[in-house]
Amino acid sequence: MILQLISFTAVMVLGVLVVLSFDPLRQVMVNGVFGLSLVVLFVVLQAPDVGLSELVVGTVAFPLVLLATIARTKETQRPK
Amino acid sequence: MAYYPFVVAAVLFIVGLYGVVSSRNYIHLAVCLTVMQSSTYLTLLAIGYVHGGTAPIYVGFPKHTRAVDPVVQALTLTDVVVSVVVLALILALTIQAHKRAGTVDPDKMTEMHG
Amino acid sequence: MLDLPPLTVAAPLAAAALLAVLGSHLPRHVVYLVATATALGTTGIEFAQLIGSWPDGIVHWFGNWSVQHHFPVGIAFTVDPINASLACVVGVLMVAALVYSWLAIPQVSHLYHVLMLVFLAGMSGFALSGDLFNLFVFFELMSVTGYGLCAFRQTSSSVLQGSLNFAIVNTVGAFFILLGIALIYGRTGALNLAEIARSLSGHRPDGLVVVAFVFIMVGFLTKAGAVPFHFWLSDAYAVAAAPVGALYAGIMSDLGYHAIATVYSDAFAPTFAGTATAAFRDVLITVGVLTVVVGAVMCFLEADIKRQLAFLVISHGGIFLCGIGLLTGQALAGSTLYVAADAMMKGALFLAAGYVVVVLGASDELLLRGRGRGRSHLPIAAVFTVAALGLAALPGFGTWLSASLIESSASSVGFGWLPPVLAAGTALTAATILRTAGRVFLGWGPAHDPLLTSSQADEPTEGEPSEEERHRLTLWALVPTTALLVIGFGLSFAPELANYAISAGRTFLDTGSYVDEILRGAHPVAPARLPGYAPDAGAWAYGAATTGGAIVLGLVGLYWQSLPARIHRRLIAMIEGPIVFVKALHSGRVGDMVTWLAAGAVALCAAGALAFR
Amino acid sequence: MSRRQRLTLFSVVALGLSGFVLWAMTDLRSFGDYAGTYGVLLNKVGVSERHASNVVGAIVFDFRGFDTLGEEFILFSSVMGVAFILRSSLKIKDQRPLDAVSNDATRTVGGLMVPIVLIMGLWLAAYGYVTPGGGFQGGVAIASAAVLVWTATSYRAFARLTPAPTLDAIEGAGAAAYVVVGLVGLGLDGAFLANFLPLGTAGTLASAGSIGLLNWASAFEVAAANILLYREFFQEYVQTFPGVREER
Repeated sequence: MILQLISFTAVMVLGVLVVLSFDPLRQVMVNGVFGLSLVVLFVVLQAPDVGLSELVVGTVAFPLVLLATIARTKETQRPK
Repeated sequence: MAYYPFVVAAVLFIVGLYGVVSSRNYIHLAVCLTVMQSSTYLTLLAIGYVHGGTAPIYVGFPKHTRAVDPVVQALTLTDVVVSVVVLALILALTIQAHKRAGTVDPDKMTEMHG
Repeated sequence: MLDLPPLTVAAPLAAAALLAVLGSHLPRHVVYLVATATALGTTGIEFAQLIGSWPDGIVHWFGNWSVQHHFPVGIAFTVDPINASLACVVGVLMVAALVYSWLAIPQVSHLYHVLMLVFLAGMSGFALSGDLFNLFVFFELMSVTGYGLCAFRQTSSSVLQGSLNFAIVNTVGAFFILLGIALIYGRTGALNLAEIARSLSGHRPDGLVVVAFVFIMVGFLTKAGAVPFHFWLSDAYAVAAAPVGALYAGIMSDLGYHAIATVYSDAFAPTFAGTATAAFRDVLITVGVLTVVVGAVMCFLEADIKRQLAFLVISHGGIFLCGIGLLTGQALAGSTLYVAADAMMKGALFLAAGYVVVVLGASDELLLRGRGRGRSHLPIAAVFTVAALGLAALPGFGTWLSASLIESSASSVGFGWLPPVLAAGTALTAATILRTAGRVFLGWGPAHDPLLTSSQADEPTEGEPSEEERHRLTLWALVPTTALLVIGFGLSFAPELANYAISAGRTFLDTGSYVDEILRGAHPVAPARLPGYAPDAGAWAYGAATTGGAIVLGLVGLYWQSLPARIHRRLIAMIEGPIVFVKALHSGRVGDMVTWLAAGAVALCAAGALAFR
Repeated sequence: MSRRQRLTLFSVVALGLSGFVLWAMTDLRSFGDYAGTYGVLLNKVGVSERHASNVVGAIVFDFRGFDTLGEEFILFSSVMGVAFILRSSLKIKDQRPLDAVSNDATRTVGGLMVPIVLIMGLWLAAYGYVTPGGGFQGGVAIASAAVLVWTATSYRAFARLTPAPTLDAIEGAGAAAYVVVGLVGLGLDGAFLANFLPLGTAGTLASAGSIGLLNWASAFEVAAANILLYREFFQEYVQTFPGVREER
């Protein structure tokens, strides 16, 4: 019960932090932690399948795609 | 505790929506969409949870163990896939938009209407 | 014999996967051949399925998981004549779009064909599914392929902005659907629509049921482009390439409305029975009328042809929603036929607009003034004008027949004021197209108009077509367009069509027999005989009003500046304020769009709370 | 609307929306008290009728296998869509500074991780209907192994190891295989995706009938789709290095 309470609260707090992180690089990091908190919550809620999905997606797919995009859009752009 | 998980889900939904509405960067906006989406995971899994239930996997358990709802977990799996897909598409569009318009700010890309 | 419903999805998906494997090694024409043949075959299956679905419908349980232990454990496609005919429209438009692409953009990458085929499967599945979560899956499949296809020619930032807005707003809409599904699953423990209906019936709707239904509706209304969920649509459809736009405009939006009808009548109607039904009718018709009016006004004030068409789609979608909202079998039949006939007109116009953009080099009506004169442009001028008349519900033809069904049904449920409003919207939108035709192909009217939103940019919204494309485009490209027009106009000559449709519409709204059919395998009672519908004087008056109104308003749009100064100054003073306001709302910013979406959701929830509490 | 007007309107809307969401959610049964018919029924019959000890796997690939077909194609078409949008037809020149890291320690660790992650992915995919995991999770894990190749060696090694045409073929074949299994079921048993293989003993690999086939089809599809997705984004990333010019 306590475990559930803690993991729900962690997810809520981290989710709010993700939205309020305006710097993209910082947001990727916070989002990674948010993803991990979701994994913990899913395991606590007896959903290991979903937890595994979120784990592989949150630790590899999201950060990779996001970091590549951030790098690509960072350079000061010449107008077309 | 009886409704706390649902409150958490509602908070994530509204906060994510706020992020989408107020965002100044398409990348930030796309991540806010995934926060909104995690609200739907939470709702689904919280609905299907049973106090004291085990995971719906029957290896080494007697068959009569009470288990949590497996259907919502299957739905959430689909949901997770959708989140990756939507993120990738929006980011791909963002990269192209940056190449053409030189900005990733949704409010600055309004040349269509002046 | 094989069951047909799964094939409408499986055939295009299999072909898409095959093209993904082989496509990059094959010559373009072979890729086009495979894609078009698949679309044609799928359309054939869809027509066979439509015939087979009369009058009992077809139920297909995937994996043979039907009702077990008194509960539907699998996913079902529930095909009835109404959704089967929408699937046919999807197929026909896809064939036309692919043939047009073949003639107009033969060098496109094979990814385009793969996406188009998946798009076909997504739309078919979305029309046919009888399972709430499966509907969502097909909604996403349709949306995801749509986002990819939208950014077809990314030569300008407006294309990317339109696509991004499309993707973001629709994704938010999808979350609303998903939350609604989760809520309703939490209540009923079911995803099959009939089982939800059985589980909810007999209980008064409480907060959960109301909010869940509204959230599901919000997502579908967003896809359909109802006011105030429509802001993304005009940006996205205007920048889509012509064949893709023809599909979006022709049928994708309308499928959103159809999904509302399905979810309502298959799952929620029993719990909303009684006074709540009237409230639901009021809500749908209010949204519908708002959509008709805003769409028509914005359409009339637009100078860009593609954006005119986008707003026309919004406005005509409102008519469809009103037809559904009347909640009578006849109005639903009218709506469905209207979608079918109107889809052909809208699809034809999008293809024709694409042709105009390539051949005349711009999409702005004012800029193009008189550029379309001359004998060589006669065919496209004719196609354009005929399509405009079709949209105006020219008496005697397809769109008119379907509109007349809605018109004559409206007064029977106490909405006698509705037909004039719908007629005004129809006339105004058709007038816009006629005005454009007059200005572009005849050089009528002045080259400046302070009322119209005009970018005055020489670059068309969908991006500059290449010189090669311009060179390659021949009159053959008008063949699919013309074929669509012939089908749309000819619908009214199919024998007994209106009567079959009315009968199917009544069955569609009969939730009890639907639940019995799905859950108990009972065959619905076949209608003893067809109703004998014949358009009455009111219908002819409706058609005369819309067609005549369209011509008059079109001329007014062209020549209003030539009116005596006193009159036209007063006219301007009267309408300027509202026009500036409505135009300002369409800011093109995604933050605004999502805010309006959420505001619409709250408004609908509030309406629901008032109605059911 | 100006930004301030938008946020003002949104704050009002958000207040209303949270009210309605909470109104709806408090009509649910309280947390942990769920007894929905569908889930309870499938928990009861899932193992006995499908011989799959992971009921979630049985739902994903059988009871609601048709949803998963849609899901596979959502992934499939998004990869096609991303490629269509990014059009990474450009040739990355043979440039030296394309490697993510040049630290030897990282390379060694990364190199060691590749087989571990790969085996983990295969294991997740193989036992999907017995224990937690399945085609999707396994597929993404296998794709992660390919990413590790990049961190451990070079972009060129990664690109050479994962040639796009082969991946296209695997992705398409995986997606097609799912449809074909469905069609075989339609032909033999009269229903799309109907099981046509013996069910076997629950809890072993040779169990659960055609779930195994669908599981592997989706594992291949997901792995190839993810690698293709990463490739598209990597190619964008690689272009940010100095010395690499855009062709268009």
